[in-house]
Amino acid sequence: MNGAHDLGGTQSIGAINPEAETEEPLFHSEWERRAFAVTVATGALGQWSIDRSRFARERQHPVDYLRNSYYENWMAGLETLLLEAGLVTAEELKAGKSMTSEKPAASQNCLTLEKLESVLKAGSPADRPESTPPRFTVGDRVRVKLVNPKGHIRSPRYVRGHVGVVQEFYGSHIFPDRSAEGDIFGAPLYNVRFEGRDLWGDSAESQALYIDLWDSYLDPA
Amino acid sequence: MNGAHDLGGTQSIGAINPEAETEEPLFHSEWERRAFAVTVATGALGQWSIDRSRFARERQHPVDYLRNSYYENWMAGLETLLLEAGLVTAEELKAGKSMTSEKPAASQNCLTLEKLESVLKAGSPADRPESTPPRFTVGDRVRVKLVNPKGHIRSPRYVRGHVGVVQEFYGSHIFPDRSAEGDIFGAPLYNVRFEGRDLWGDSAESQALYIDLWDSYLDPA
Amino acid sequence: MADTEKNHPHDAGHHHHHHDQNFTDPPPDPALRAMALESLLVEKGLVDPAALNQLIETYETKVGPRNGAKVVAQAWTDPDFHDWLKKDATAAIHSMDFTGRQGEHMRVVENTDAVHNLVVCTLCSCYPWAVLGLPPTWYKAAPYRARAVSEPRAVLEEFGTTLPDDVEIRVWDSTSEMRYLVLPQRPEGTEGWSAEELAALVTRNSMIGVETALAPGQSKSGDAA
Amino acid sequence: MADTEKNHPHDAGHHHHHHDQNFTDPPPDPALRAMALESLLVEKGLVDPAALNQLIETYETKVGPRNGAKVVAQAWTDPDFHDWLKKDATAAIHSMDFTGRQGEHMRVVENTDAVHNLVVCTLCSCYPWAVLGLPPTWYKAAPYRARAVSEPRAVLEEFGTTLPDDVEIRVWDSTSEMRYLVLPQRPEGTEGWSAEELAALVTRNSMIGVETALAPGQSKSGDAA
Repeated sequence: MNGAHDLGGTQSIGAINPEAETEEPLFHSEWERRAFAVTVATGALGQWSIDRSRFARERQHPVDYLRNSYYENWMAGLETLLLEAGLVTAEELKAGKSMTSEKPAASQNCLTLEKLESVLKAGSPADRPESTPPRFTVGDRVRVKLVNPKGHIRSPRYVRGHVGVVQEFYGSHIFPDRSAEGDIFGAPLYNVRFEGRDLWGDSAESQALYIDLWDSYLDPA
Repeated sequence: MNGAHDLGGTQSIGAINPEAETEEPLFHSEWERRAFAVTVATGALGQWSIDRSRFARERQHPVDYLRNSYYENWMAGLETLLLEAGLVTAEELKAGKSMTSEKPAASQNCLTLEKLESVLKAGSPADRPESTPPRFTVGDRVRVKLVNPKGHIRSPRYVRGHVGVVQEFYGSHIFPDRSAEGDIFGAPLYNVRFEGRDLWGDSAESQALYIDLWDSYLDPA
Repeated sequence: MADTEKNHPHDAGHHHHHHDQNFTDPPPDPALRAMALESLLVEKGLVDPAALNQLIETYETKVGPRNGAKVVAQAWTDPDFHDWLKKDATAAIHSMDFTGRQGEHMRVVENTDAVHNLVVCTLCSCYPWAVLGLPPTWYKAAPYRARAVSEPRAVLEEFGTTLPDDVEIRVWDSTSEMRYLVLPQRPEGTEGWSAEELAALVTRNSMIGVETALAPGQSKSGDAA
Repeated sequence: MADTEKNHPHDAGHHHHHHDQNFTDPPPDPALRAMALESLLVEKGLVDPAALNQLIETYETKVGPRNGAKVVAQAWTDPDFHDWLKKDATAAIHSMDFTGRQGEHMRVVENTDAVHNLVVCTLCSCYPWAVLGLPPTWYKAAPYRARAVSEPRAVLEEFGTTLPDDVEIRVWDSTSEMRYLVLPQRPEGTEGWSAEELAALVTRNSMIGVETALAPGQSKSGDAA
């Protein structure tokens, strides 16, 4: 989708103002710790993919997405995911209280303290057996499709329409556009190099972009 | 520039919720009347072009641009223009009071009641003698350049990179990119048709876009 | 490990933004901002209060969509004017004395059984002031500007306007100083009507293209919206 | 004319927005929102409070940029590991027991005299947790995400990092589940240093690519920023 999350190349967006590395705390308040933890823990319920959770954050109104701090966006996304999965109701979210004595079936997958270490250690690998053979090989020139889908997509707007050269084939990884809709399968993934001057003009000499793009995002160029 | 003003094709932006035509007032509050009037009146001072005033609004942070109401964006833009033209200082804007007894030279161009009717009637025609001959003619296929300039541009992002067909040559009109920097000259202007399905996919059958584009925005396709 | 990151609680318990602005603060009060601007500009001799009042009065009472409705009704009743309007809208409209700001360069696009036209300005809010006056709030707001180009049928539905699938929708994005006016289809059952009678059927929204002209007896309203 | 538009003062004197939301209202208090979420999820049996605390503890004390610094120092001191890291970063890094979430698929990109690498995620905030921990606020915020791809030199300047014009900057936009770690250049004057000593020169920022590794005696700080 064309949303506020697709930030690459946006101008008039202000200075970076980084906090010093030695001074920035990992969390800036207690609620950030809790927002982080509930988001990671509920991810382990298996009710949605990481792509779906990204899509839930992206679908916010641009003003909300951009004025929210990071963990506020996580909470907004989590509320959407919980609602859409039927695990909570809007009234329950508002009240912070369950309106039913029954626990949802998904609670059987609750990430308990016992399971935590092994779940964290395992991670969630994204490589999957190939569903289609790769159409491109290292050195191929490819053009990113100029598309504007309403759904989730990981081809950033700033590179659509541009020509790059395949640098590496990463094998087959979960295809995010469909994974966001609950349909998990692999598709060929490449790393593609684009010249800065092609994207940003002559002021971007000596600058290149390396972007991971799935097979169906690309056309031969 | 790639900014929040370039809204075409943005998703998750909400419903239109139009007020009924017979019920919507021309202004929704007295301050809107005043913001409208001072913006139009100061435009007649001749200190900036309409392109420069658009660019002043566009350069706001995306959150400001999108959460502001329309006339708030006009006021933000006017403040920037007045500051950049050296007609007011930030302190004066804050105080709403002049800090000097001297009037700026531009006050000689003040749009007085006497001048108002003739100025409104004359308008500000944008056609200018051609500086360069038109490179395209009706029926030509053209591709919009995939550029990301930092300055003002009137080629919307959603059409960049796409191929259309020239429908009409409008003659030579003030070139906005340079006019925003104070350099006023004409350049060939065309109306170009794009097929909806090329921009938005198959769901956009029976839909076409007609967009006005200047000569230098286009390449032969 | 990771010891550089712990023991920095910094739990202020409230927002901690790293923007130049803090977007959780409410924006400045627009009424105060407008007053400060106007006072300062008057004091500097850059605006004339009497001209400001006259400017507002002009757009509140003289320049509005009744101008455009007269143009449309004239085109419906006078074939020569209709042809002129399609060939040189600027001259034809100026001949009716609808001139001036945001009407310097006009083009009229005509609806037919096969084609429906819709006008938008995705980049700002360009609008043909000379024939329609100042634009409504929704025309200037983000949802219409964003969606009119990418999903015009859904946008039209929000105005209660449903078009057959085989009608081509042409969306005019006003990126230059050319201003677009939609010439709606003349409603059925209006044979023999005068231009004045017909003009009452021509709504502002029908000249933007989000609705059709009213049918005889239909009241102008936003009921459908 | 234009009489449909006048005599509707509606001067409420305050904002009149036509959004679904009113953006002049402050957003909901995040602390209350987090508390409501957690209470509800605990009550529903969807989260385990003890696991939540352990999760926070893990990222505050165990998983952080000291992991990545060890990887870098190892590569600087062990040519075989260096080659392995460049050929199969996932296996090489997993061999040091830095595994798990957001480190499942790793790639290491090496800085040289001719090439400087910089990592960003323009679409969200992808970051190699297993070796760098959770990302700093600026990495997740709009300005870095917007500008790192279009004006990396200006971005580097804001971190106090100036590169010669002829150094090619490679910006890695993390659009997939592949996670990128920058292997900075080994500082001069560190001949014979142990991996442990070298690791102290490897800042988090140097592994994102916004800074270089520290010189011997240089203190780690964000002074330049």
